Amino acid sequence: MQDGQTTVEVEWPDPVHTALAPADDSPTADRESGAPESGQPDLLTYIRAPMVGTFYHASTPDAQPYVSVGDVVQPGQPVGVLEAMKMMSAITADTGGRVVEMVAPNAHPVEFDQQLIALEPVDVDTVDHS
Amino acid sequence: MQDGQTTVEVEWPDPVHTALAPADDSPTADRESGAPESGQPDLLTYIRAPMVGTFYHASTPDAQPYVSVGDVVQPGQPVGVLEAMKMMSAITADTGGRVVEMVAPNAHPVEFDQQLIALEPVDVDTVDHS
Amino acid sequence: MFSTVLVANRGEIALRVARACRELGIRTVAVYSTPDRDSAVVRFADEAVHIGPATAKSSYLSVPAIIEAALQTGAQAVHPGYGFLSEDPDFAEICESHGIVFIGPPAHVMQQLGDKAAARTLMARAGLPVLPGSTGALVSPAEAKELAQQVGYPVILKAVAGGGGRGMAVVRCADDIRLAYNETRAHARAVFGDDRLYLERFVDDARHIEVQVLCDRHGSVVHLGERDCSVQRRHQKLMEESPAARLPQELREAMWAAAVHGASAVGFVGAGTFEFVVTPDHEFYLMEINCRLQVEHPVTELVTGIDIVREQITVAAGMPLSFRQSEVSSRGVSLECRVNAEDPTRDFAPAPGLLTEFVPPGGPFVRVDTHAYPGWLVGPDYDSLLAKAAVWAPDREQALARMDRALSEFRVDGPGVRTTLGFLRRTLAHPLFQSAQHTTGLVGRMSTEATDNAVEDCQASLPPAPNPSGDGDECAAVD
Amino acid sequence: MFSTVLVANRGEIALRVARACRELGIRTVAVYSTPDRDSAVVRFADEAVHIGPATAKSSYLSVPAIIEAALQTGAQAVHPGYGFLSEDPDFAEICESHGIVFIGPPAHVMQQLGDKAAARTLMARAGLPVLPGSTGALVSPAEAKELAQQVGYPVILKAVAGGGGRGMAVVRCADDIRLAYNETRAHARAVFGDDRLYLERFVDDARHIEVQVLCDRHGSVVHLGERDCSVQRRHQKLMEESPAARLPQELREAMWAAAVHGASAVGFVGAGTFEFVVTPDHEFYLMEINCRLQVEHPVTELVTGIDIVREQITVAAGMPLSFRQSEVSSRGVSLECRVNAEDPTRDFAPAPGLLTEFVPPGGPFVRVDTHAYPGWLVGPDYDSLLAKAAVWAPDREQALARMDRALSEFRVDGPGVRTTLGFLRRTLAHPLFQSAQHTTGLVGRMSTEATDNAVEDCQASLPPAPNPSGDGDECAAVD
Repeated sequence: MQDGQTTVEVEWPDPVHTALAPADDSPTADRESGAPESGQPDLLTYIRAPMVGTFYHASTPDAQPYVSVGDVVQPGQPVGVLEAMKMMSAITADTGGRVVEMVAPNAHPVEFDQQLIALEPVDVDTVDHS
Repeated sequence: MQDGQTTVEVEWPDPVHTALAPADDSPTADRESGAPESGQPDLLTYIRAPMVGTFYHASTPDAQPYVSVGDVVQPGQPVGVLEAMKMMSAITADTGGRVVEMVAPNAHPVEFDQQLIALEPVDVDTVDHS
Repeated sequence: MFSTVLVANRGEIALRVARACRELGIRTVAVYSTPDRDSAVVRFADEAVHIGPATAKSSYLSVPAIIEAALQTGAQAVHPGYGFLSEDPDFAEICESHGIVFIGPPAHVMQQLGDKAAARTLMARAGLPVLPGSTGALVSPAEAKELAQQVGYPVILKAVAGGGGRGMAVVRCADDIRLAYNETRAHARAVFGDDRLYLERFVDDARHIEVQVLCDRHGSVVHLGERDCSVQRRHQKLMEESPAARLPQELREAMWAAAVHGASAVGFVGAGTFEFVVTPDHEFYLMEINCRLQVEHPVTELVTGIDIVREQITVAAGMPLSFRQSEVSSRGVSLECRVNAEDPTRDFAPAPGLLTEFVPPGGPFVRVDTHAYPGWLVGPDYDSLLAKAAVWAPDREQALARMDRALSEFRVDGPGVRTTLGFLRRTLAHPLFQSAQHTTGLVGRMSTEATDNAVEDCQASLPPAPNPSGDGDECAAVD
Repeated sequence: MFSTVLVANRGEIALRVARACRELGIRTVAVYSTPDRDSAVVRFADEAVHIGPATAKSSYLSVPAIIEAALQTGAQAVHPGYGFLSEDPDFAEICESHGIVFIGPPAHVMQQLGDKAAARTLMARAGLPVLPGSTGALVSPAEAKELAQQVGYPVILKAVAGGGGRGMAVVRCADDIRLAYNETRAHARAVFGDDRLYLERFVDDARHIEVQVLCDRHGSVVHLGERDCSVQRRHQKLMEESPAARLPQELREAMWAAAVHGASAVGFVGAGTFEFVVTPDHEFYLMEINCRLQVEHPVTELVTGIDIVREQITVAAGMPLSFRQSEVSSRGVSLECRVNAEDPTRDFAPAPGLLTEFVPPGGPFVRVDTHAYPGWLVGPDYDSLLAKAAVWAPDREQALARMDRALSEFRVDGPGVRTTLGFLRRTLAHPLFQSAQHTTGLVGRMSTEATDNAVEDCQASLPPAPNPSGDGDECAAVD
């Protein structure tokens, strides 16, 4: 989202910080979605929201999250669900990689094209082992 | 003067052309005054109009012009008169030089800062002989 | 009153609505597609939500995206602007079912009036004059042909789900009706997802005059006078004025009364427009009713002083109209020109691009509604409306002179960008427009004159192009 | 009607006048000084003449330069705008002697009213209320002191040749009068080339209300209602509105009548303004009469629909006014804000520079008069007025909300450029302004409040700054 008066720049994700900091009320509200990241843009790829909705890490409140930081995902693998107007749709990874950050917290509203999950490339070996 | 819609660029003065072409009705009307000339700007200097008025090459209609093309003028020398509200004021050269063009025709209206007379630098010898 | 309103539109109208919200002290949420991320309304609004990609179907026409954006931002109401979802009864219903107020007429009213064939019949039953034609959707080319024979040529075929000047064809003789029927049906299916057609008598040399109505939920139904929108290119309005010039007062009042009566009959709420065709012998017939804000609403605002968008919002919040019919008075003359990013020399093809220069006109009695600014990229994804320039003056002659002055100072430039500014000035200067004797045929006539002049300029001996506004049983379908 | 008019001014007012000319079909000649060569009016006008360097004395104040430019371009009339030569009777006479019509009152009327002390006496004789004070120019500090004793403190010393809020000083006790007299005299000599002063009673917590008049050469003298210009910083107007809020109708009408009577008495022709001070107990007194278009004329235009500049031009051409007094009606409320290139945090010091961004407000009922555009260099040579933003609304509350909306979307940026936009919005939001209970002391009070708030914000224990709008025989000269 953009505030009419100010635009808050997205900072380069810091896995340590992300891992330690508890999710606050609306950490994604100030993130600008869609803009290409500056600096080292080839290091991370992002799974993005295909539409406006609420992003869930798991299929139900009690279920395990689809993926967590450190997991390696394959192209086409479900990584979360997006709810819009009570309809749930699966979010799948376009490309494979290792999850370095759940950028959008669980059960929080997201915009179109907003970054949901950050992936880093993994060795061919690692990808192939599955 | 400037036309509200178009601005006519001043062309680099061409002594031959100037010498041959008779002055038409309002050759200065389309000249933009004041803008520095592009290309070889150090070759010519211009005596400019100190205010809006009518520029005369001579003190009376029957008198000889103060200066003509080819004349060498000295700093402070009268080179024409400007009439504004029936008041005549002398136009004098700020710097010396040889007259290469009477840019503003006789008895024609001129704007502030409009080019009146083009001068080219002359050898020290020539200047000193007077 | 609402504390937050979401504006489900883009361009100048989104900004127009957001301005009204701010003046009412309402927090405003803009929604935007990817190419609109730097749009004027995104800059203006208190909050903005990215709802989808350029494709309108996935952004400005995406009901789930807009509903979600409204729920996320706590919007209590949605203003749909014009176009996009503004006359979609399903969207209105879905808003209501999510506890969001749709700023517009009730869904069932939009449903009734959205079917143009049914609306025609409904309004005819209410006593409004309609042109001879269909009582419902046509079922076959044969039926169309038979009906056309009854009502007499020329006739016009229109999409039942149409509007805004799209999905219609004039037919001038029986031989052409089958082809026109099939083509228009295919067009209607493609554009509106509904291939039903209806037919009515077509009037050549007519004027397009519409009446603005505003209705609240407390039984108040008022009109704000009429607008003349006869300057059109292929059924698209280019210039609009209020009041309509050279119109007998009785006719004017009869049209106002018809609009008020029709709005009352259907239980209208909010802002609506009754579009009429006025014949050369001063008969008027209802064409259609629009359940939304019109592009050209500013001309009515300038002569009445009434902020139509403000009234839409307060009415939707359950408040009564801020004025009574007796308090409405029209002062002077207002005129609006639509400045489009189009190339008039290439049949008004869109000519978008980056605006390197954009200096709108200003000064006395000039109003500009625009989302453009220097550095704005006019994209190819949406309509080509760049700005609406409107003027007010005590009389029509001064209004025309003022508009010409305003257009003369409007500076728009950018690589590849062309505008209708010059074309609009030529239209303003046309003797038929100057004397208010123009009809919807004016722009076609101007094209012919331009061709004639070009021929003359070239000193060529080609015959002049035929005049397309000729009447009689001339056999040429005009889209 | 004139076929060519020369506009002897610069900035927004030159453009304003040129717009009126174009709407009348008059060819327009702009004049410009060197730094104004790319100004808006030069771009707009049909022709432009370079009349001199930046120094106003050699350009916009140079009578020979302007007369020559008019003669060269075949201008039949000169419109002087405001400021510069607009109230110079010598210039008006020289125009006439060259066969050029001066668009303004006759030279002898400007002569009479330009001497503010003599005008005071003249108008008092005509029956207009004036504050107790001088009947002519003061001859010495001693006379000033004696007269001040008679009329009672506080008093205000003013330059006889002054106007526009310059060359005046309020004196609150006898001890200060000699110093104030000498300082004001020196200032008047420097600014107006005329060191004569006069004195009158000064009213604290007063309102500044002025009446617009228009007179033709056929005996018609009409008023266009009043403007409240009480929001001032050091006697410079910042915001103006029409009609004046919270003013008893009898008082309003008495002021209108006084202005019409005064204009008739002096044989006024053209547009003029009668400036009055209105005391807290609703007495009114004439301060001065301006023989020119006012900066704030748009607010009157917006409520009356009358184009004052157009009337100035047609009156100068010998035509009667286009309306009668009975046809003048004021509708709704209009408000204007002056957006200056100044830094309110540095005591409104000029903050000029290159405009890298300039997007004026638009949309419903907003009028902007500006010569600025993206890329325009706001220079240090002339006044800091960047734009006048005016709005219209049916009532004052809506007008204030609309103005705040308009200012909120006004984007001005550039290296070193600061504007009064934020300050104007704070003024709009002030409870005294919101409730129309403000006087000319409002801006001073706001400064004090800002100081107080700053103190509070810092949690410091300093005593609050003294309130400069205190009354009584407080011994502090306020300029």
